[in-house]
Amino acid sequence: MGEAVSRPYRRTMPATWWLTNRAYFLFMVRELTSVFIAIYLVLLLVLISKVAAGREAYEAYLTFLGTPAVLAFHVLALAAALYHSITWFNLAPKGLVVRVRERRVPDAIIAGSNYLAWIAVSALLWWVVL
Amino acid sequence: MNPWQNTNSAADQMHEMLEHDILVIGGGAAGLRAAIAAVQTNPRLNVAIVSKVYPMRSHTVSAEGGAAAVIKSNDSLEEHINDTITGSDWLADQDVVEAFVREAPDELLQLEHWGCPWSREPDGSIAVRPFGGMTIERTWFAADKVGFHLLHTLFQTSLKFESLTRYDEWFATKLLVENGRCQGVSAIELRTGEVRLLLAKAVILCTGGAGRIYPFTTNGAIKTGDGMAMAYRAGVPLKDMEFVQYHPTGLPGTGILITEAARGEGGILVNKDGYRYLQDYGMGPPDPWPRLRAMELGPRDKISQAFVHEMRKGRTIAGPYGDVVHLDVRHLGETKIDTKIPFVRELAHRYAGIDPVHEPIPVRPVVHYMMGGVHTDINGATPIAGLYAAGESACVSINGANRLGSNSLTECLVFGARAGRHAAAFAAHHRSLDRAALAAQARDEAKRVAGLDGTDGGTERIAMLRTEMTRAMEEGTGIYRDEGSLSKACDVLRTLRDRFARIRLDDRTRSFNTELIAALELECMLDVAEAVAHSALARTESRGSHQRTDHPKRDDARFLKHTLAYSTDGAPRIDYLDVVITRWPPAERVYGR
Amino acid sequence: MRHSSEPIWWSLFAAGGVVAALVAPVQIALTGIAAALGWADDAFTHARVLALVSHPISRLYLFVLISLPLFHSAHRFRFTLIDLGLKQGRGLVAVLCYGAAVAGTILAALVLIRL
Amino acid sequence: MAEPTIALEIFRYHPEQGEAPSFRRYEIPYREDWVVLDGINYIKDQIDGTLAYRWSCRMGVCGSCGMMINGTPRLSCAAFLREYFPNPVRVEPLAHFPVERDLVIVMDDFMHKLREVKPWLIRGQETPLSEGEYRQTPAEVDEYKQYSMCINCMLCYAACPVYGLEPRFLGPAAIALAQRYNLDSRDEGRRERQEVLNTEEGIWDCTLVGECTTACPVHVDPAGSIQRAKVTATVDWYKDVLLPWGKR
Ligand SMILES: Cc1cc2nc3c(=O)[nH]c(=O)nc-3n(C[C@H](O)[C@H](O)[C@H](O)COP(=O)(O)OP(=O)(O)OC[C@H]3O[C@@H](n4cnc5c(N)ncnc54)[C@H](O)[C@@H]3O)c2cc1C
Ligand code: SF4
Ligand code: F3S
Ligand code: FES
Repeated sequence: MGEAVSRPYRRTMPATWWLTNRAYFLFMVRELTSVFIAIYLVLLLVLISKVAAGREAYEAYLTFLGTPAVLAFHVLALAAALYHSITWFNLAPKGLVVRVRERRVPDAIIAGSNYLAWIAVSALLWWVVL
Repeated sequence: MNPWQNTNSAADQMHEMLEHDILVIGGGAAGLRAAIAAVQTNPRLNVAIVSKVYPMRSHTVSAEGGAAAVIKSNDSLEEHINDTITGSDWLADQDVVEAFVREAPDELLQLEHWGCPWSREPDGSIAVRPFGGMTIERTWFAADKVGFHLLHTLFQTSLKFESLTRYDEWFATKLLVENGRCQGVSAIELRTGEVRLLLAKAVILCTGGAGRIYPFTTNGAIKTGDGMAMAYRAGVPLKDMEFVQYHPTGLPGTGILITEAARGEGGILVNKDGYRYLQDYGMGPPDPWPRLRAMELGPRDKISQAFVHEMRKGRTIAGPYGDVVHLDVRHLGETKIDTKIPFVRELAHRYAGIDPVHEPIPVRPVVHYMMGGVHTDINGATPIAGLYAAGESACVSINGANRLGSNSLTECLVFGARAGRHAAAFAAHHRSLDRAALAAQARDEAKRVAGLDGTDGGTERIAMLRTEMTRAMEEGTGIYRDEGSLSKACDVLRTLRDRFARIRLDDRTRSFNTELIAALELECMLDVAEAVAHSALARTESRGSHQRTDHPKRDDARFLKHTLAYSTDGAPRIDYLDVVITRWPPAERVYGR
Repeated sequence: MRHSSEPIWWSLFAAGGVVAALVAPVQIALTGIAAALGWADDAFTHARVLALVSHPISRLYLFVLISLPLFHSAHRFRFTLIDLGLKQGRGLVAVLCYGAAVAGTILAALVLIRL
Repeated sequence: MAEPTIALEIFRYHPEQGEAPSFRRYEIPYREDWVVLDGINYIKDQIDGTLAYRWSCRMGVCGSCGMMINGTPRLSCAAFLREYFPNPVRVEPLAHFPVERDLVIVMDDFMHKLREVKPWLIRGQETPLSEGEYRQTPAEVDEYKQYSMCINCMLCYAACPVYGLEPRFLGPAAIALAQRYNLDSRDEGRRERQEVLNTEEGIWDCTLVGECTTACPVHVDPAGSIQRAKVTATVDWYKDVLLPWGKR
């Protein structure tokens, strides 16, 4: 004995780390919203190509969109997209520092204006399309 | 099995000697400033900092209120000198105070140039705030986390010097003096538990104060007077140790400090009747606005003493941790509290459960600062060649019998830098080292440390001894003392020292053995405590923070002198040294006018 | 100065994130739910949709809507894989993810131009 | 007898005893106003002197007493027992760092990274002290003040899964400190620090989990600092590419 010892113990993160606490889990959900959005974008691109391909193709595709599985996907995708929007707007002030007359604009105001823009854009699109 | 018993292996480790030109022991404000000054004086010197905690953990970090230096045009060096000397009750060396005040502004400016986030005036110049015992606002601040910002600025700046080495979490145990010169230290590397030999041409002690010899203190766990004890054992006297500062406003229970800046910004102290009692102790008039050098902006010794009188009159407020008075800042309003003293609000909220915006803060006097320390001259040099000291561990003598708030951070910088420069010059001219003899000393020290664990039948638990020591200090050497209380404290300390020889540790291992460190710290504290008690016993007068009920008057004829306590095998030997008086002859200390 | 290519990908990710946050929910509600369920039938007749989509502004809008969020998704997915422990093939993961987004962008351009 | 108690379950690891770590349970008196650190000190003094941990100021400013308390990185001097009572409290060393012993982690990595980001004022030209202070308005101080509050407690590192997965990641506090100087009006070293920040292991590994900011006891908001650094690096990049000849 008598020899000096320093033998640090190293811990590793399990692949399931994101299940170990709520915040990590919500983070993972946030990141995975991107998968739903990507799939949706592909479906949208197909929709546009079907519009180009003609009425029949378009209508057949609408029927496909109406099948329960695809509908269910879109409902989930909508939830994911909403989650994305909310987390995104809440985090947006982080990278952004806005100053008015030497005073930093509070994060809540920046986030708030994002929400307003969101509502306006959504309403506009809804009105244009429908 | 006891790993320490194998002395051969302890000897083997000594083969590796670590050698530097200058060793700075301590990584607080004083240590970092000294190290930077040394490398800047001579970039070819190889400088190392040894610290028992990572530098940014040093207790400088907890200083809240500010650092004093003359910068504004309404101020003058003369006034700062005057305030400091009056505050010291004429026990400061006046040549030292002059040097201190003269060099202070450049030191704080240097910090500014290194990035310290000092609070500013709207025009971008440095802002200053009033502080106790100062005639004019001259305390620089960075909100109320001044020590924190100062320490981190110094530490981060120190990172840019390539020739600076650091030994973080190395605990120095002994100064190695050979041939009349200090040539290094032995230190325990906490991670491995090895006792290592560090050689140097000059050593600067910057190990901070020793508030932990008392039970109720603003000081962190690491303030155990190690450097004072090391110097003391090496033969350097400890100077003016009887002067222990009580800060008037600590949170009951924890002893967490509510900075004097709270009063500087306008906070008031009231007793149980809501009465500003300081006016009864010659510190009035009780203006509704903060008046400099009066009432709540008086010096700490007087305000703490007034508390004791109020308590005796039954006018304080009983609480679970003893009596308190109220520090009221409500009238400052939420905005001012949040910009000037946000940390006060946070601490009061977290540790006292009250919001100072709406309620007064319960406070009581708490041990805060050691005016005394390792005896040095104006350059930080101790009587041992090659050994320097600075910061709270040293006593260069600017604080005398009572330190003014915000002078000590500045002191760390001014005298840290001075010690660094002088050590650099010394190291350049004394290059030889007595390696063999030093190695032998370090071997002995390793054996001594190894013998501490009590495997040979020890029974005493260190926590117990520590509690008894702090109790003895509180009871015997508090705000008011007398011969009876002091002699009793001296006796108790002596028996504790004997009992220390029979301690027993639970931890017999080496890697990060914090129990062993605690034992070594306790041993240091016992030395320091004895120096305090004996110095206080011998000083039969009252001056500044040293108030003897049996000798209530200041006695310049006999005691316009520094106390020097020398370590002996028995009780400390007490000697005296004249105070340097240049242009400011002793006078009455007047506040409130 | 050494250039990391991350700023390109990150700026596309961030821009895509904004676009997705602003319009993905309403888009999904429109095409994935309203159109699929046949609400407001006259709004989704082939003729009207074709007219609506062919307008130059719509084409540009759709291009932005599809391309940028694809980069957004690619970036997030890339890091999700890394976060899940796929550290070895970092380079390959990046190529595949951004490759898919680039491919999607080109396809979208082709479809929209030919419309 | 009626005195209430609370259990602390403490992670124990000792390199010399070579065993795998284990938890030890200690029953201690429960006091309303005790923080977890007080409980641990009680154990050290009264029950088991072999427990190793770091602490000093016990007022939340020295940054040495960070621990995982019931799985969350906290300063043990600022976490009150009453937040957990009557349930037991589980105390572990800060996550993601190697453990030297018991609750003591190895912090070499952080110390190294701190230095990497050059956390000191960089100036092209040093102005002599005789010219006085560099002027800085309160608004200019505000610009970086928040990031200067970091006490190096490393709770943010223990909170960040990205650091747990990729130890080379520069990590929240180091980046926040780089930003602290980058945003200081007296500093001219941003481009130099960018060499370290604008790398994969620099700011780009961060996926904005945001837990660093949640964990930070002094509200530094490292997540925000990293986001701002990303924006700046991106703007720099486009400037460099689009105006390679221009003034950078
Ligand atoms: C709560 C509080 C508030 C204060 N507020 C103010 C204020 O507003 N203004 C003001 O002017 N002053 C203030 N003070 C006083 C001032 O902060 C201190 O006097 C000063 O910081 C001391 O600095 P230092 O460098 O001497 O020691 P420290 O900062 O205590 O550093 C000591 C260093 O020595 C090292 N060390 C100690 N022993 C050993 C050993 N055996 N081996 C190796 N290393 C060792 C430690 O690791 C540490 O790095 C305050 C003090 C306290 C406690
Ligand atoms: S950023 Fe906050 S959590 Fe991270 S080290 Fe600094 S103070 Fe601690
Ligand atoms: S938790 Fe980690 S991933 Fe980024 S935002 Fe904070 S550093
Ligand atoms: S002990 Fe200093 S931060 Fe907790």
